[in-house]
Amino acid sequence: MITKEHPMTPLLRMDRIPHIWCPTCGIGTAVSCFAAALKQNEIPLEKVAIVSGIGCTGRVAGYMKVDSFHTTHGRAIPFATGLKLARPEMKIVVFSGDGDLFAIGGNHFIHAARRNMDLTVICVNNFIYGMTGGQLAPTTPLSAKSTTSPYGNYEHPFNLPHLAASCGATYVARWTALHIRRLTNSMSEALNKKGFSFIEVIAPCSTVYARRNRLGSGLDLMKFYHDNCEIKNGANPEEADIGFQSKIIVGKFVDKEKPSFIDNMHVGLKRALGDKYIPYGGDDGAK
Amino acid sequence: MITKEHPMTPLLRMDRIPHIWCPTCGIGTAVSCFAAALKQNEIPLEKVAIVSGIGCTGRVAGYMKVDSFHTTHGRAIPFATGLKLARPEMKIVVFSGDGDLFAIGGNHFIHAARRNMDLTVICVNNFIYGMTGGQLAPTTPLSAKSTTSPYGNYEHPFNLPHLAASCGATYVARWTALHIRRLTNSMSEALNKKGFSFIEVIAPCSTVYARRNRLGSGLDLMKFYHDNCEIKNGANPEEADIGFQSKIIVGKFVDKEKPSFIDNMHVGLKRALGDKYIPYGGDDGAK
Amino acid sequence: MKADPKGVLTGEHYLDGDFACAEGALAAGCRFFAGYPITPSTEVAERFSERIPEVGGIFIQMEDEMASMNAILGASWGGVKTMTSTSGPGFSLMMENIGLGAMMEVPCVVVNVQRGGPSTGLPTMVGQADMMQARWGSHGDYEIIALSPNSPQECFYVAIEAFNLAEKYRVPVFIMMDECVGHMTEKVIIPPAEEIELYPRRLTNSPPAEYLPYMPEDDLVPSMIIAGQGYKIHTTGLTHDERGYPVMTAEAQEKLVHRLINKIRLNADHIIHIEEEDTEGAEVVVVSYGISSRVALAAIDEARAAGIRVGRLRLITVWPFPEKRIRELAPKVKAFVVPEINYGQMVLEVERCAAGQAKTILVSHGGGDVHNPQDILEAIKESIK
Amino acid sequence: MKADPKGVLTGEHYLDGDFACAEGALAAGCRFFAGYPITPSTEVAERFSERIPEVGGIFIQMEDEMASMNAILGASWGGVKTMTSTSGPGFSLMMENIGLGAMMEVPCVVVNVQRGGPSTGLPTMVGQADMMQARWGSHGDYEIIALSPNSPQECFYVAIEAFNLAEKYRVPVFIMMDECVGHMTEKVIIPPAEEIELYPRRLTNSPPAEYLPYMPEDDLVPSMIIAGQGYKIHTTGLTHDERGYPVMTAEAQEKLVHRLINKIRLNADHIIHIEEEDTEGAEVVVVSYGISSRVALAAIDEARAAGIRVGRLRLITVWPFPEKRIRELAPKVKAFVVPEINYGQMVLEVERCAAGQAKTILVSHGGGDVHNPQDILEAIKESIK
Amino acid sequence: MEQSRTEIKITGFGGQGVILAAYIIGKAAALFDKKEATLTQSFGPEARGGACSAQMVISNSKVLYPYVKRPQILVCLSQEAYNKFEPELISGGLLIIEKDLVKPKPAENGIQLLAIPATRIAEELGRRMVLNIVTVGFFTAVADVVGEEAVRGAIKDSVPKGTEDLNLKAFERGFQYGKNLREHGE
Amino acid sequence: MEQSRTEIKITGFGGQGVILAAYIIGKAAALFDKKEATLTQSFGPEARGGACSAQMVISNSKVLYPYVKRPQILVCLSQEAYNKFEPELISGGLLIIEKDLVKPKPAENGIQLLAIPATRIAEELGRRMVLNIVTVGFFTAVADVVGEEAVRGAIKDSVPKGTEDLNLKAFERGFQYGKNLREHGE
Amino acid sequence: MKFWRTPLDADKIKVPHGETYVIKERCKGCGFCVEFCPKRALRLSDEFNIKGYHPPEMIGKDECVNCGLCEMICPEFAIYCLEEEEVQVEG
Amino acid sequence: MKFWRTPLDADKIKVPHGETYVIKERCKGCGFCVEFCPKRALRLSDEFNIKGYHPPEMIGKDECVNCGLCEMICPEFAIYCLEEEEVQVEG
Ligand SMILES: Cc1ncc(C[n+]2csc(CCOP(=O)(O)OP(=O)(O)O)c2C)c(N)n1
Ligand SMILES: Cc1ncc(C[n+]2csc(CCOP(=O)(O)OP(=O)(O)O)c2C)c(N)n1
Ligand code: SF4
Ligand code: SF4
Ligand code: SF4
Ligand code: SF4
Ligand code: SF4
Ligand code: SF4
Ligand SMILES: [Mg+2]
Ligand SMILES: [Mg+2]
Repeated sequence: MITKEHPMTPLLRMDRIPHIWCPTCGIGTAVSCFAAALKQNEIPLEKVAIVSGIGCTGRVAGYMKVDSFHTTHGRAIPFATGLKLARPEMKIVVFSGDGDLFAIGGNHFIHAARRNMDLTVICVNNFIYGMTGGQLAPTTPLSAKSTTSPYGNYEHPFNLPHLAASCGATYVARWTALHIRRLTNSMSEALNKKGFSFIEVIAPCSTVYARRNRLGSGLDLMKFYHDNCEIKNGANPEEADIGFQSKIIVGKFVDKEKPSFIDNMHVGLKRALGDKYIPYGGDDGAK
Repeated sequence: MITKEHPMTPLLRMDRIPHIWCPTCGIGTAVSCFAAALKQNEIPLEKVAIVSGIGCTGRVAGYMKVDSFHTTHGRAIPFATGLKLARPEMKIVVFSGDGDLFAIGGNHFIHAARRNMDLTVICVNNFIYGMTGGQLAPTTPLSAKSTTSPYGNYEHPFNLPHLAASCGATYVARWTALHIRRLTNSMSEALNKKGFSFIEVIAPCSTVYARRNRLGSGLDLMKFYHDNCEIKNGANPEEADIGFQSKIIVGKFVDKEKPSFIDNMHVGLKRALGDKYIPYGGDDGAK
Repeated sequence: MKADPKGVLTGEHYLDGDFACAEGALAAGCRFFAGYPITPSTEVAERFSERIPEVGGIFIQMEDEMASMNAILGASWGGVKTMTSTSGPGFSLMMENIGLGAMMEVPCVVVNVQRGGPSTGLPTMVGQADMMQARWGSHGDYEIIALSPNSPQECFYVAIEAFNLAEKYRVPVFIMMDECVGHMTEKVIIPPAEEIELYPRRLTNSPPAEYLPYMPEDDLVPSMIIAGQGYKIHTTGLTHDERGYPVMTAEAQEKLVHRLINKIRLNADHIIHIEEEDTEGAEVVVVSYGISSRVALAAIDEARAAGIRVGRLRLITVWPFPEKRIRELAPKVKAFVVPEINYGQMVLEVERCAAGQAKTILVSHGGGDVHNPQDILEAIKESIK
Repeated sequence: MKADPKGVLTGEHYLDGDFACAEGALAAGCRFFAGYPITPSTEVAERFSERIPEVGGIFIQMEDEMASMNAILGASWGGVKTMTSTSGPGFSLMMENIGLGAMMEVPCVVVNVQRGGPSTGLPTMVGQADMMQARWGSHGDYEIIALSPNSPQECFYVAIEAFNLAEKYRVPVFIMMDECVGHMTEKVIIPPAEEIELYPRRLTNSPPAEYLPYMPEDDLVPSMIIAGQGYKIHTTGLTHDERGYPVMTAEAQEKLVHRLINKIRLNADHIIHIEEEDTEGAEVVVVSYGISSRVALAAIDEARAAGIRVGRLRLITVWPFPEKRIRELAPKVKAFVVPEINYGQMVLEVERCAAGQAKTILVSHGGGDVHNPQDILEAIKESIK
Repeated sequence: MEQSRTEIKITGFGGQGVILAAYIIGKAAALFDKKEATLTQSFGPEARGGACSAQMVISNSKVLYPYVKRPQILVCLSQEAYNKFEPELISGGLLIIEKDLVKPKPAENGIQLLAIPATRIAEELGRRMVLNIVTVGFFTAVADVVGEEAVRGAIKDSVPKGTEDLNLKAFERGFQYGKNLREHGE
Repeated sequence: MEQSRTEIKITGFGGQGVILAAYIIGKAAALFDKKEATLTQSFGPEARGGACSAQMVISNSKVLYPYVKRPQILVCLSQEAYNKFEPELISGGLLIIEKDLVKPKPAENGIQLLAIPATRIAEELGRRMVLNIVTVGFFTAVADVVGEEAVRGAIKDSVPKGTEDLNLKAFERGFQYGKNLREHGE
Repeated sequence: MKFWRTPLDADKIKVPHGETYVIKERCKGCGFCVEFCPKRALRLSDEFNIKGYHPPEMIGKDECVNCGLCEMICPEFAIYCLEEEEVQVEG
Repeated sequence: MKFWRTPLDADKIKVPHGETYVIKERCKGCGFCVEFCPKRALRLSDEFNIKGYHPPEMIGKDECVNCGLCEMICPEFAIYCLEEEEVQVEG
């Protein structure tokens, strides 16, 4: 049946597929939705960049056929910030894992959100550190097991949408890897939003999270999402806490207007300096 | 008139007074209130420790006559976390500046709050980096000047109580250096609270913040607080944003019960391991 | 003082180096571990998290490596023996606060299981290229102690040695493992607790009123207290006097920092632990550490079989560097051969101490694998030409 | 190519070293600065924040030093010349991502204005104890370039040189200032733009389909692209092949990392910039850098007056170390005298390269002040005994 | 110098329990047979879905060089692993394959090829997961490097509590299969 | 070798504008008088409320050693600064003090003591803040190290836009005070 | 809540018809496509691919409505669908 | 909102009487105590301390109600008050 090309061929580095992700891992699905969102928007691919940190999800940068930067653990957001400020005409998307963005990278997340930095951040939350073999993440639900919480987690996890919203993010949504259309739509909306947009994608980690917690395969987790997600667009993200195998509230929680960092910068400097203000050209090419 | 001893003599390292803070700086007042709260509670001073980071406020550790640790910039909270876990019978208080706790130290703050780590964190928010001479802080209000925002700040600042609450802090209050009694009470309450408590103390930085923004002296800022603070206990911290010389909402915003890190740890391990669980004794003395 | 049997898993085990290192720490009385996962050191943390609730201690996974390092400093002041473990990227992030540990003189142990670098490099494969970083990675002048085991069994013992040195000299001690040793499983014999000698914390005998936290004893190391005992000390990363109070002068700096350096340099003979074999009368001495020291053995055997008088000097202590010994040997040998899984690090020290009196030959490997013993053999042969 | 006059403040100024360094960067075409304040480097950032909106560039104060370092890497990929500035504690925090810069081969400049250390140390006072850290502070093997100016005027020029080297070798370049030079105000003459020669970014000529991001040119440095131009590159801190794709093998490691090292080592003669005076025929050569090189001059003058033949070798490039030149001089002189504001760092390199053929004498100062020239003079006198 | 060094490589794909199999053999040799046994594993993020391998050196004296570049005994539990590692086997070596999962090319260089349907046997036991222990049994019977009792002891010591019986049963099935094969040929 | 090196220290407490005073003198010497002038400052967190000082070396050739340990000219604008720095002054040196804020001990070692009520004069001008510029004027008149015009130029270049006139006026008042003192004595 | 079974965005007027293509060697047999195809148009085949997984196959030609779900949900980029023709249905 | 002028916790029944003590050399003349004393019992004196600041002094002996505000608000730990005797007042 392998007759035609996969329609995502222009968006993916097919020379690197098969990717490294395990069978029934959900990261690939999130990538697939993202590719669909790019297509939907007809964004010129040379004007998109992906920045990832380290982790299973961090490998996303390696598979998208756009300028793609696989940075260090936790540092995708500041790297992306520099890139965005240098190339403001580009859409800069940070695609990384929950540990990367919210454990070691938590500070950069809250500051980028606070600044309303012109970035889209997509977090694949699998409730665990996949890449390093299943340690406790700041998203691991209470009582869930990991290799560093072998007797069950006793740390309260973050509620990521709530955190993002409290720092001022102007677009905040959560979906699971099952909500492919809604997720794709959210990704589209985020890509078209000025300022800081954040999407949490809850996705199965079959190999380390599901296995250690005896939850079956990634498919079982997808079925679980199917039965246990409640869509509540516009809900107060405060209500969106996640327990171990409990109901998951998904939806678009925040979508508001607020001047972005770049807008604010130009307006502020223009106001203060008038004609003396020379906005960054971006076309110097380090010449 | 210097007849008797200052009543705070047992609480302060009087051999180091005069302290380094500038005339009309508000940090000393916050210290004074904290000393009063300790007295009020009759907490044995050998069971209290102060941990500070680097900054003008960071120097607080150097003036309190308790075990006191002047760590590195931004790292007071994890240092305090280690100390608390090793000495659970002590009250560990982190006392530091807005830049220290929320710029470089932001990640530790959100994680300690998330874990509901048994710490009291007191932040003197002077809207600026005092120690290094007045650079932009993540709390600097929009349009305020600093040496690194010479044309006016164009970054949205944090709303600290909102951030703390969204991460799960169980006690959150904001006062100014003028609200000495309420501040002292909040400090008392925080000291007696299990889990993570957070108090923001808005205080004048005369030398760099007030001067550069032509706001007069610290006394003028105290008068400004007097005229422009609104006490709203129980308010949703979301509403507590701060603009440049605009109204400041103060009050106790959060005071709730939730198992603390240490409680959760013991309960969780006991549940899993039964009699095999040997809780940390804390009296090993590295022997 | 003897080890507390609670932490000692006496018996024969089949363990990898990471696990053995964690067992060594538990045997040494370590009761607090704060860390952040990173390949290939994660197993140290995992072992600890699994074992500690039954031993009476604390494990906490922190949000990052800065936090881990600070948590062990804080906990150490709380009177408990502490450890963290990491690998290159995390080791880099710890550097600032390793300096704080050096400045505040906090006993603690940091395990670095080296992988291929720089940057993310080869996360699951072997490297030995953080050796100079261990000595120089934090800003400012200071001295630390670093040890390098070459088998799981030695990981166990070196962990104990590390804690003893940390307590004795009040300094962060590094266990510079490499991925090969860390992920290598071999027989590990854990002795009974009463056979494990520990150096207890140097707690002061002075009452609070007389105690000066940074007044050194004869060996230049000050005695310590435990927070909460009423000493009400102050300690800071700023330059400070004997009271621990900040003093911003060149004189205070010279007094403090020179002491911090001298407490290691002047005690180097007591600290340094090397293994020597046939160095007397050798024409060439192979200087090596970690997994390279095992791989080198194969080459040395062959060289000896070929009639070359090869000596062997193995660095178990890598820092402080056994400068004196190299200087003694240099005039007596033709060459030092130094195999390292890097592009030349400890070899620089060998070369410096050889001071032109013996050739110094690096056998370099970029990482991701250990040396082919043949390459070391070639270098030995070459060196005596 | 010539400097863009927009950034060049041609004329005579009275500036401190930090300000002069910022002006040098602007003259060199730096149009992006991300930083985090820290004494004594903050003035570099402050100057930039004030000047840049009228020059057409971006200033951003980041939340910490990890962020600053990454922001300049990201921005550099965006095609702009970038810089950050910091001091010891921040430099330590940048180390991990300096390694990323080395691995991804990102042109960028990092200013470290050295203060007294370790740890928080003496924040407002001079030190020179981060010199070895500059070379070895990040995990894994790599090479960088580091320069050390000794006056505000030279801060200006060294900043330009740093950018040129960063672009030419695609490597992070460090400006290792010290607090004394950074906070010292002197006359600084800024030449007209057309007198400032700049090395442009090595942009590829290949079309996207043919371009391999990590295929080196003859000098071992690959050409670069600007994000957004349709090259759709991938770059990573993992060990990678010419396409920039991760390859987890010892072979890929050897190929990549050895090249990263050799692009500096094999081009060292082109990179190294030293100042020599009267080294030919000297009986003793003073090797120094930064403020110590000025303080030493006073001592050298006096020693010469006393009839000693003193040569002077000043390191403007401190890394790569001018190994060859020291080796050449060693057999001809009795001694090298090395004054440093630390307990012995660059002197180790001098000693190594002297290889026992000349004495090497450290004149150490712990920091918080510069040397008393008398101490250097004594050492010079002692050295020829 | 190392005496009687035996180099073994056990390979397959992630999830087959290759590492545990090697661990048990090593433990048997080290703790029960009182030999030296050094186990290393090459794994990596790139190997998540792909081939993985464990390397084992068993010797009567201290093992110096820890890796196995040219195994004397190679176990391949997947085709991909076979394709990748078969060329490393020394001439005259022993090659053990999973009968249903690996299609070998004709054996050359005096290589002895033995096959076991470990997955099938494990499935018969009701737990596909124990295919690695079946293989260990087979290995024990045919390879002559670890003692039968030693391996039983190591299994009891190494598998999760409550699964000892199942695993020992798996071992016996593999062991018998190997013994039969040895005695009677295929 | 340095020629005709003059070492100056200007001291006071934070907020008196000591550094700016020294900066103006240095700039005058460096840019207008075309000498070499090296300014360093010792400041620190410990000094927030306390004494602060600026060190200035003026020379006809390149300044090598940048600090001033034994000034030839010492300016003290506060008692604390006087107490701390006076002992550093070389014998035969020039000591300038703020008349109302510093109570000097009797001058010894041939030290020449000159006093100016800089704060009072500045207050008369309506801006206490310009006491530093008054002092600069006085210094220029009595110390003979920088040219009068050079300093005027440096002031115009260095003070905030819009305050040039006030500052120049402050300079003149200080300068006249110094000239009178020099010509007529106290 | 079985929202994929009755696609919310199914148009009332016409249902397109599609055909799926499987790149067999890529498939890791996760079963997402099979489980969540709103038309139950797929099943795992008996065939093994090189990695030992059973890639999916179509059950019948007419079931597929070219909704694209299998294409988007597949984490391996191993399946895609193309429009064949459109079919009118009642809402 | 002038809440310090009318102390919210002023008791209706009795008002204690206090006396303040100033450690003059410590005072940096910020004026907090003077400005916010609910009884306006303090003023800055004419006297200079060693640092050149005017430390506060009491205006009259009877004004102070020993409320402790000056003690707590003083950032220099330079002023404190002690109870003298208690005075009955109307609520
Ligand atoms: C500084 C540093 N610390 C730790 C690591 C090790 N590490 C790599 S990925 C990772 C966690 C990944 O978790 P997450 O971001 O949730 O990604 P996932 O693999 O789950 O997609 C860790 C701890 C590292 N690479 N660098
Ligand atoms: C790693 C590191 N980066 C930067 C600094 C410099 N630094 C010291 S204090 C400070 C900011 C202090 O601001 P804040 O915490 O608000 O305290 P304040 O002085 O305002 O009380 C900074 C940036 C440092 N000491 N260490
Ligand atoms: S380990 Fe988990 S997150 Fe990582 S690829 Fe496998 S299933 Fe996905
Ligand atoms: S600089 Fe500001 S915060 Fe620091 S002591 Fe002075 S007034 Fe207080
Ligand atoms: S396109 Fe839709 S209907 Fe067709 S097979 Fe795929 S999921 Fe089923
Ligand atoms: S979703 Fe993809 S990988 Fe999963 S079974 Fe279907 S085709 Fe195979
Ligand atoms: S105690 Fe109260 S009433 Fe008395 S002087 Fe102080 S502030 Fe005023
Ligand atoms: S509050 Fe303290 S420092 Fe301020 S004026 Fe009163 S006594 Fe002086
Ligand atoms: Mg994850
Ligand atoms: Mg502040």
